[in-house]
Amino acid sequence: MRMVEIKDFDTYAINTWCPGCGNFGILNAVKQTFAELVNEGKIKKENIVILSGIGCHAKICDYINVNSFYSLHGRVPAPATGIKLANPDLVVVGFAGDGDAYGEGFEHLIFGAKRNTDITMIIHNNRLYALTTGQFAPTSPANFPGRSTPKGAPEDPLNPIEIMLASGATFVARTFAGDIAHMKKIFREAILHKGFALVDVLQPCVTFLNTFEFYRERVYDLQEQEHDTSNWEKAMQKAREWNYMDGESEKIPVGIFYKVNKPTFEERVLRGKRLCELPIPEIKEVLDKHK
Amino acid sequence: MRMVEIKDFDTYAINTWCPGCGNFGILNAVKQTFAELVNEGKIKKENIVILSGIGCHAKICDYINVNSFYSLHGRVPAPATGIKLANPDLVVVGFAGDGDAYGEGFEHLIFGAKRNTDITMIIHNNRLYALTTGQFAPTSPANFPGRSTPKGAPEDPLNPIEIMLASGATFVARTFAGDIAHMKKIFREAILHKGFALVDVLQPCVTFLNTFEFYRERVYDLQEQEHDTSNWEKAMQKAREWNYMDGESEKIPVGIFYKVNKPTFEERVLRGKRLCELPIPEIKEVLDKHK
Amino acid sequence: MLEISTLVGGAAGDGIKQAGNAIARVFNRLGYNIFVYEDYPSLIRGGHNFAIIRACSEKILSHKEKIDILIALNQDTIEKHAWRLKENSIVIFDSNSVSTEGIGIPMKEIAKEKNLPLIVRNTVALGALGGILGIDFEIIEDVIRSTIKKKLEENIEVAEKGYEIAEKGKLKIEKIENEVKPLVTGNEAVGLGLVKGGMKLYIAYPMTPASSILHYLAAHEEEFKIATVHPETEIAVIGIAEGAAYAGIRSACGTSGGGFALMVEHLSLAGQAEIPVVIVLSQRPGPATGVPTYTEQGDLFFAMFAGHGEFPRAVIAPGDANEAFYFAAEAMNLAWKFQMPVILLIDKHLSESTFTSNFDETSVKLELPKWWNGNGEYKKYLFEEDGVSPMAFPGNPNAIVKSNSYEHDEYGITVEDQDLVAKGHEKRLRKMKSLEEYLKNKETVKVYGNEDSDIVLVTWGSSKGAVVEVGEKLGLKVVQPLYMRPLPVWELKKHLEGKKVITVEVNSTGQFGKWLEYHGFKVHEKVLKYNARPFAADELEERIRKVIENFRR
Amino acid sequence: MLEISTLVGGAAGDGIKQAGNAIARVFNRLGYNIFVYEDYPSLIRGGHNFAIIRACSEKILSHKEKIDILIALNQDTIEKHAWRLKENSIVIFDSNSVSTEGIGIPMKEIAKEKNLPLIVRNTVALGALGGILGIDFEIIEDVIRSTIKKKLEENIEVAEKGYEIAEKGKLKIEKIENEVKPLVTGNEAVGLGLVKGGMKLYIAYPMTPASSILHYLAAHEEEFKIATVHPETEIAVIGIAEGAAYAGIRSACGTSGGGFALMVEHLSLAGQAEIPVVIVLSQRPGPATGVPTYTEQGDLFFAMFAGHGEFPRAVIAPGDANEAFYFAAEAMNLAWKFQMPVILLIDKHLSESTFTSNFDETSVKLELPKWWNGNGEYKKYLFEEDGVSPMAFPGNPNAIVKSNSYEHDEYGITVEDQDLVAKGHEKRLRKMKSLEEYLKNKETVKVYGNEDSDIVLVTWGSSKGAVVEVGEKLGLKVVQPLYMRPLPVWELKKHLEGKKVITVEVNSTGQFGKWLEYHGFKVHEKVLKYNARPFAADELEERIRKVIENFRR
Ligand SMILES: Cc1ncc(C[n+]2csc(CCOP(=O)(O)OP(=O)(O)O)c2C)c(N)n1
Ligand SMILES: Cc1ncc(C[n+]2csc(CCOP(=O)(O)OP(=O)(O)O)c2C)c(N)n1
Ligand code: SF4
Ligand code: SF4
Ligand SMILES: [Mg+2]
Ligand SMILES: [Mg+2]
Repeated sequence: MRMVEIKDFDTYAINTWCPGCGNFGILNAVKQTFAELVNEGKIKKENIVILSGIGCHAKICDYINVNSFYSLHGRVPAPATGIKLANPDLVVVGFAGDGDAYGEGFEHLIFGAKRNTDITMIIHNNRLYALTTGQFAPTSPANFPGRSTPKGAPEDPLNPIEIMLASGATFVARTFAGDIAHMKKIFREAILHKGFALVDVLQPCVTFLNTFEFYRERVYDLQEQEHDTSNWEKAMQKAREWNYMDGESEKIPVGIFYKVNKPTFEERVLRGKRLCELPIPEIKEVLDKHK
Repeated sequence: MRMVEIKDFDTYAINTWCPGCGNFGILNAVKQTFAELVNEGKIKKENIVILSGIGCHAKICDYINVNSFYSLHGRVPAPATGIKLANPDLVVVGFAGDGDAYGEGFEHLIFGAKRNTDITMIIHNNRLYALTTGQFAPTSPANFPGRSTPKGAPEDPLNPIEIMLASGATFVARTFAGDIAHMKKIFREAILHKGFALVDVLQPCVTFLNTFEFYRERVYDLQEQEHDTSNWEKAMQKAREWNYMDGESEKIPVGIFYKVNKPTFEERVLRGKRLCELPIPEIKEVLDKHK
Repeated sequence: MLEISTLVGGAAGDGIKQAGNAIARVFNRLGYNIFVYEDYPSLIRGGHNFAIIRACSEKILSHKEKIDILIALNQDTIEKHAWRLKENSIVIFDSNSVSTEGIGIPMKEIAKEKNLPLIVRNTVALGALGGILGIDFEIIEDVIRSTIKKKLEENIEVAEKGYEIAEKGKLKIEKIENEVKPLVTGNEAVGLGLVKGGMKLYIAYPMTPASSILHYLAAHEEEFKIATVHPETEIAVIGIAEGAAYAGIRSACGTSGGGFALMVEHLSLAGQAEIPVVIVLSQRPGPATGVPTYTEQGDLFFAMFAGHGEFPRAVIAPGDANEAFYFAAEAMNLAWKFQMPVILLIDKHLSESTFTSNFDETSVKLELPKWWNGNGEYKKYLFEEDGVSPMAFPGNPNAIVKSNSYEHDEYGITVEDQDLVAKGHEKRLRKMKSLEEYLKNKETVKVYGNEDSDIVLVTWGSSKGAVVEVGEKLGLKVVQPLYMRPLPVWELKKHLEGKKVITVEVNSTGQFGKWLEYHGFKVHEKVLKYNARPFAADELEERIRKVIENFRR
Repeated sequence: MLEISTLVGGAAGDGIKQAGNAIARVFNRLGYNIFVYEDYPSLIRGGHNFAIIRACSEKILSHKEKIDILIALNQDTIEKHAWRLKENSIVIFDSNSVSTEGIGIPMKEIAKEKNLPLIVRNTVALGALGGILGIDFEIIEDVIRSTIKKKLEENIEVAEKGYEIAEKGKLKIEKIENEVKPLVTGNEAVGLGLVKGGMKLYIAYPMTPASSILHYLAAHEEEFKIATVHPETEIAVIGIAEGAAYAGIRSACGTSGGGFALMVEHLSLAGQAEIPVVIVLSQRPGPATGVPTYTEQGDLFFAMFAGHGEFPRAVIAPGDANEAFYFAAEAMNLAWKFQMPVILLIDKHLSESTFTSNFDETSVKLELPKWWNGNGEYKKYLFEEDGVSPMAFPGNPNAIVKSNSYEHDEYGITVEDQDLVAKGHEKRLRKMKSLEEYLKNKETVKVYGNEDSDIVLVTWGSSKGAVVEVGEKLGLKVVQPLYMRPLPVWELKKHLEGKKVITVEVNSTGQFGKWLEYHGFKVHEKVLKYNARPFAADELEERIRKVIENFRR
C-alpha cells in the first residue's frame, strides 16, 4: 500500500485564517496525526470523518481532504453520534469552537461524555467567539471586554475539564496549539481511545486574544510528572489547578488528565448489529399479533 | 399585617397527581416554606414568582396561588433569569423535572450556576419522564427499562450534584420528598441564599419507579454529620458517595453539599440599575456623534 | 350495514386503553371493521379516560358520537356520556362503584375475591360484554391471551365471571365472514411503514402524541432489524438522524409541534447539505404546550414553511393507517430519491386511533437512490440537470464525501462567490421541480363518494375518516390531497373546478382552506373544529347538512 | 442632481469599514445624502472587503454598481472592480502595494515612516481623497477626530501627508447647503428605535448580520438606560426576554435565520402565554449557515408561519434606516398593545448599510398597553371583546399573575375542557382581528413615484432603496407594504388593482410575489436576485427596463 503524505490531506480551498492563528498549528498536527495513523495501518483514510461546528475553527473541514460534515454552530456531537451508529468502522473526529462546544451546544458534549460515544472532540478553545468578531465566550477570562460586553463579561469562566470529568468522559486532555509535538501525542491518543475523548486545545487567537506568550510561560506537561490518569480525584485536582481565570495561577497543566475504559454507546445501543448490513424484514409475523 | 395561612397558597385547580406521589410532599413543603418566610417578613407573598417546566412536577404552578410562569419543557432557568433581571425584588423559584432540567434544558441550568443568577431551582428528580408515561431520563438507574428503552437504558446516569458543583453553583443541596421537615429546611435555605441554588429532590414516582423505601433506608443528613459546606473538595467527595447507580452504594447523603457567596449575575449585569424605573432617554446626543 | 359502537370509560389507571384494545380485538375476530377513538387527559392516574370502539360491517375510518354500549368503570363515565346513549343502548357498569340503570356487574368484588388489583375490572367488563353480545367465551379468552401477560389465568377467570353474570345474548351480534385483519394505530402503521421503507435508525425524544412510534419501534428492534435512540433533546434527535443519513443509513425521527420547533435549524441544514431525513410530525393542539393529549391540525403552514432560507421539501399527510403505512415508506423513499427532508404530517387523532388495516407489505418497494458510479472524482454536490447528485458514503476508498451547511461548490467546499451561490440555489430548486414531475405520475389525491356531485368536501389528514363517511352518505364528492407540499394542483384542478368546495379540518383558521385559496381555488365554506377534539362522523354529518342547506337556500 | 460614488477596497484587517465610514462622514459634512454598501466575506484577516459610499444631493437609499472614485489598498481591489469604472473615474491607490494607473500614493511608506501599523493606510487614503476633492483639510481632520481614538494625532499627520501629495481639486466637489444629519446603519436605527419604544432589556447571541445591534446597544447601555445580555444560546435569549416581559419590562432580542430557528418553540409560547416580545430577524442567505455575511430576503414565509399552533403575530418589514427606527419602536408598542410576538424582519443589506437618517425621536410615542385597573380579582387572560386582557405584573399585592404555556382559563390555570379550549383559540384570534383594525388607521403601505403609471413595482424591506430610485426615474409607481402579516390587503387593493405588477425582491422563489398572489393579486413579473448580493440602483434599472420592454412588446 502506498504511504500517504501530508499533502494528501490538503484541499484546494484557500485558507482564510489570520496569519499566525493558533488554528494553523492544530491543522498541521491533525494532518500529521492522521497521516501517521494511516501509515501505521491503525486507521484507514477513507474511514476518517471529521466534523465541525461554525466559527473560525470550523473552516478546518474545508482544509482537510477527508470525509467531512460541516455542521451547525454547537451541534457537532449529535451528527457525530449518528455517523458512529450508522457505521462503527468510521473514525469520527469532531472539531468545535469553545463558543460552539462549551456554549451553544454544551449539552450535546455532556451527553456525549455521559454516553461514552466513541468520538473524539477537539475543541479550538480561543476563549471567545472569533468569527463573529470577538464576543466573550464561556471560557473567556473574567471581565473580558468583548464586543457584546464592552464593560467586561459579567460572568466568570467555566472550567470545561472539570465539567467533562463530572460528566463521565472517559478521556479528558488538554493541549496547546503552540506545541505541535504535544498536540500530535494527545490527538493520537484521543483518536485511538475507544470511547468519548475530549481534547481542550488552548488556541491563541492572534487577532482578538493573543495568548501565545501567556500559555508558553505557563503550560507544563502532566505526563512529564507523575500523574495517575486512572485516578478521577487526582484528575479533578489537576483540572482545578487552573480555572481559566487568567493570572490567578502560575501554571497550566496540559496532557491527559483522565483515561479509563468503559463500554461505548454504540456497543450498548447496537448490541452487535451492523445497521447498514441488515435487511429489510418481513413484518407479517408482527402484524399477526395485531389481530 | 395578617399572617398568611397555608390555605392562602391553595388554588381551585384539581390536583391530578397519582395518589401517593412524592410531588405532594414537595408541594406541601413548598407552601409551608413560603408561608413561614412570608410570616417572618423575609419575603412578600406578592413578590414570589414560581416557574415550572413541563411534566408531572410542572403542575405545581397550577397548585400554588402565587405568581407563576408555566414555561416550556427544559426552559425554566431562562425566563427565571429574565424575571430576576426585570425586577430583582422578586423571589424567583423554579420547579423542574429531571427530564426537564438535567435533560432537555441542562445547559440553562449549568449557565445559571456559572452566572450565579439569584434563583432557586428545585428539581423533582423522579429519575424518569413521568408525564410522558415512563421513559428513562438522565438520572435513571443504569439499565432502567423505560418505554423508550425496553431492554434497559444504554447509558449510565449522570450525577447532577457533581456537575452543578463543577459548574460553579454557589448552593448545592439534595433532599428527599419523603421528609417534609428536611425539605422545608433546605428549601428555606435555598430561597434565602443570594445566588444560584440547586436543590435536587429525590422524588419517588409511585407509578413508574417507587423509590420511597429505597431512599428511606439510605438517606442520611449531611448536616447531622460534620460536613463543611464551604469546602468544595469535600462537597465533591460527598456528591460522589452515591452516583445514582442504584444498589451500588448503601448510603445517600442529603442536605447542603456546598454553599458560598459570590456576586450575582443581576448585580454584575445591572450594576445598580433598576430597569423598570428607568426613563426613556433622549437619543439626540448619541445621534450627534453619528454625524 | 351492521354496526355497533361501544364506549368504555373510567379513570386513568383503570386500563381503559387496554380495555378498548381488547374490545376492538373481539369485534375484529367477529369479522368487523374497527375504528377506536381514544380520549384521555394529560395525567397518569385519575381524571377521565375513554375509548369508543366502533365496529362495522363496512370499512370505517372514524367514530360516532352516539353509542350502542356504554361500559362504565366509574360514575364519571355515566355522567359524562349519558348524552351519547340512544334509545336501545345498553349500559354495563361496575355495580360496586357506579349507580345507574342497566347491567350492573360487581366488578370490584370479583377482583377483590381473587385478590387481584382493581385494574382487572376491565377484564371483567370484557367478559360481561362478551356475554351480552352472545359471543363464545373462547373468543374472549383468546383475546385475553393475546393481550395480557401478567396474571393471565386469573384474568381469564374473572372474565369468565363477568361473562357468566351478564345477561347472555341481550344484544346478540352477528359474526361476519371476513378475513381477520390486523388492528393498528396510526403510529404503529407509521413505524411499520418506515421499517418497510428501509429505515434502520429511529431517533426520538418522547412527546405525545408521537411517543408511541418510539415505544413501538423500540419494543420491536429485533423483529424490525433496526436500532432506536432516545437522546437528550430534539435538537440532538435530528442531528443524529442527519449524521446517520450522511453515513449511509436511512434514519427517521418523530415528534410533535414543540419538538419539531426545536428541529427547525437542522431542517434547514438538511436543505442546504441535502441530507435525506424523514420527520414524523404528529400534531396536537397548540400553541406552545397547548392541550397535549388531544388533537388539532394546526401546524400545516408551520410544517410547510419551517426553516430559514429556501430549500425543497415534501410534506405528506396520510389520513388513515393504511396511508400512514404506505406514505411513511414513501417518505423514506422520497427523502433518499431527492436527498431532501420529508415531513410526514399526522396528528393525535391519526397517531393514536386504531384502525382495521389491510396494507400489503409487498406493495412497498425500496426505491434505490441515485448512486455514484465510482468513475472519476467524487462530487457530493454535482450540479446535475435534475438537481440530484449521485450518492456515496464515508468508507468508500474512492470518494471523499464532504457535506456542508454553508453554500458550497460541487465538492462541498464553502463558497461565497456570487455565481456559485446562485448556482447552488438553482440546483436545489431543480430538485423541487424534479419532485413535482415525479409526483405527476403518482397518486397524489384521493377521490371518494359521488364523482358527479356539484359539492365537494375537501379534507386532509385524520379528518379524512369522518369526511369520507359523511360524503359518501350524503352523496357528495370527497377529495383528499395526500401531499401538502408540493400541493398537487394539477390533480386538484381536475376535481375542484366548477364545484362548490367545502373544506373540513380541525383547526381554528382553516389553514388548508387558505392553502387552496392561495393556489387560486375558490373555497365556498370552511367547516372547522378547534376544541381539541376530532370530528365524529355523525356530528360532522349534521354540520355538513347545514352547510348544504344554506347552499341550496 | 450631484452625485458621486466612491469604492474603497482592501483586505479584511485593512480597516475598510472604518474608511467607508470616514468617507461617508466627509461627504455628509459637505451636505450630501449618503448610502454606504458594505461587502465582506466571512473571515477576519485577508480576503476582499469593500465599501461603496454613494453621496448625492438628493435623498438616496441605495448604491450603484458604477463608481466615480476607486480607492485601492491592494491589487485585488483593482482587479475586482475595474469593471465599475466610468470614463472619468479616478483611481487612488497605495503605490507601494498596487500597480495600476491613476493617483498613486505611497501609503505604506507614509505609515512606515511614522512607525504606524499598516491600518493607517486608510487614513492616508482619506486624506488623499480630501485633497482630490478639494475639501478643506479641517473637515478631514474633524472626521478623523470623531472616529479614531488610538494614535489620533499620528493619524491626522498621515492624513495630511495624503492630502498634500494628492492632486488637489482634481475632482472638485461642491458643498451643498443642507443640514448635516446623522449617519446610521439599519441596525443602529433598530437599536435606537427599540430604545425609544421603551425597551429596557436587549438580549442576543451573536449572529451576523444582527450582532451589531447588540454591540451598539451594549456600548451605549448608560446613554440608553438599558441593560444588555448575551447568554448561552438563542433559546435562552428568547426565554430571558419572555421572563422579563412577564415581569413587566419591555424586552427585545435579535438574531438571524439559524438563531431564529432555535427561538421558534418560544415564539409559540409567546403566542399561547400572550407575552409581548420583539424579535429582530435580520436575514442572510440560507439555508443553514448559507452565506453568512451577505444578504437575502429568504425568510419571509418562515417568519410569518414559524411556531406550532395558531396564534397572532405581526411581521413588519422596514425598508430603510428611518423606517427601521420608527418600526422598531412601533414593534415594541404593538407587542405590548396586543400582548403578542412581533417580528421585525430586516436583512443584512438594511442592517449593515449606512443611511443619512432624519428620524425625529419625538415622532415615536410610548403607547401604553391596557393596564389592569386594580378592581376585583385579577385575571391575566380575561376573555375581553378585543382579545386583549388587562396587564398586571408580579409584585402587585392585589394581583396574582399566572402565565401558562398550556391552554388555560382566564386565571391562567391549565384546562383541557373542550369549550375552554375553543374559547382560548377564539380569544387569541380576536387579537389578530384587533390588530388588523388598528392597522387600518395607520400607514401600512408606502407609495412612491408616478401614481398614474399603469406599471407598479412592488417591493419590501431593503430592496426598497433600489426599487424606489428606479421607479421614480422610470416614471413608474412603487408600492412598499410595511406589514407582511397582517398583509394590508385593504391598502394594496387600492394601489394594485388594474395595474401591471412587477415584484422585486432578493430571493430565489419570489416569496413576496407569491404572498401577493396568495391574496388574489395578479403579479405579472417577478424580478429576483439570489446571488447573496442586493440590487444596485443602476443594475436594477436595466432589469426593469427589460421587463417593461417585454410588456410593451
Ligand atoms: C445558531 C447560531 N447562532 C449563532 C451563529 C453565529 N456564529 C457563527 S460562528 C460563532 C462563534 C463561534 O465561536 P467559536 O465556536 O468559539 O468559534 P471560533 O470562531 O472562536 O473558532 C457564532 C456565534 C450561528 N452560526 N448559528
Ligand atoms: C420540547 C418538548 N419535548 C418534549 C415534550 C414532552 N414532554 C412533556 S413532559 C416530558 C417529560 C418530563 O419529564 P420530567 O421533566 O422528568 O418531568 P416528570 O413528568 O417526571 O415530573 C416530556 C418529554 C415537551 N413538552 N416539549
Ligand atoms: S480571528 Fe482569531 S481564531 Fe479566527 S482566524 Fe483570526 S486569529 Fe484565528
Ligand atoms: S406518574 Fe409518578 S410523578 Fe407523575 S403524578 Fe404519578 S406518581 Fe407522581
Ligand atoms: Mg472560539
Ligand atoms: Mg421526571
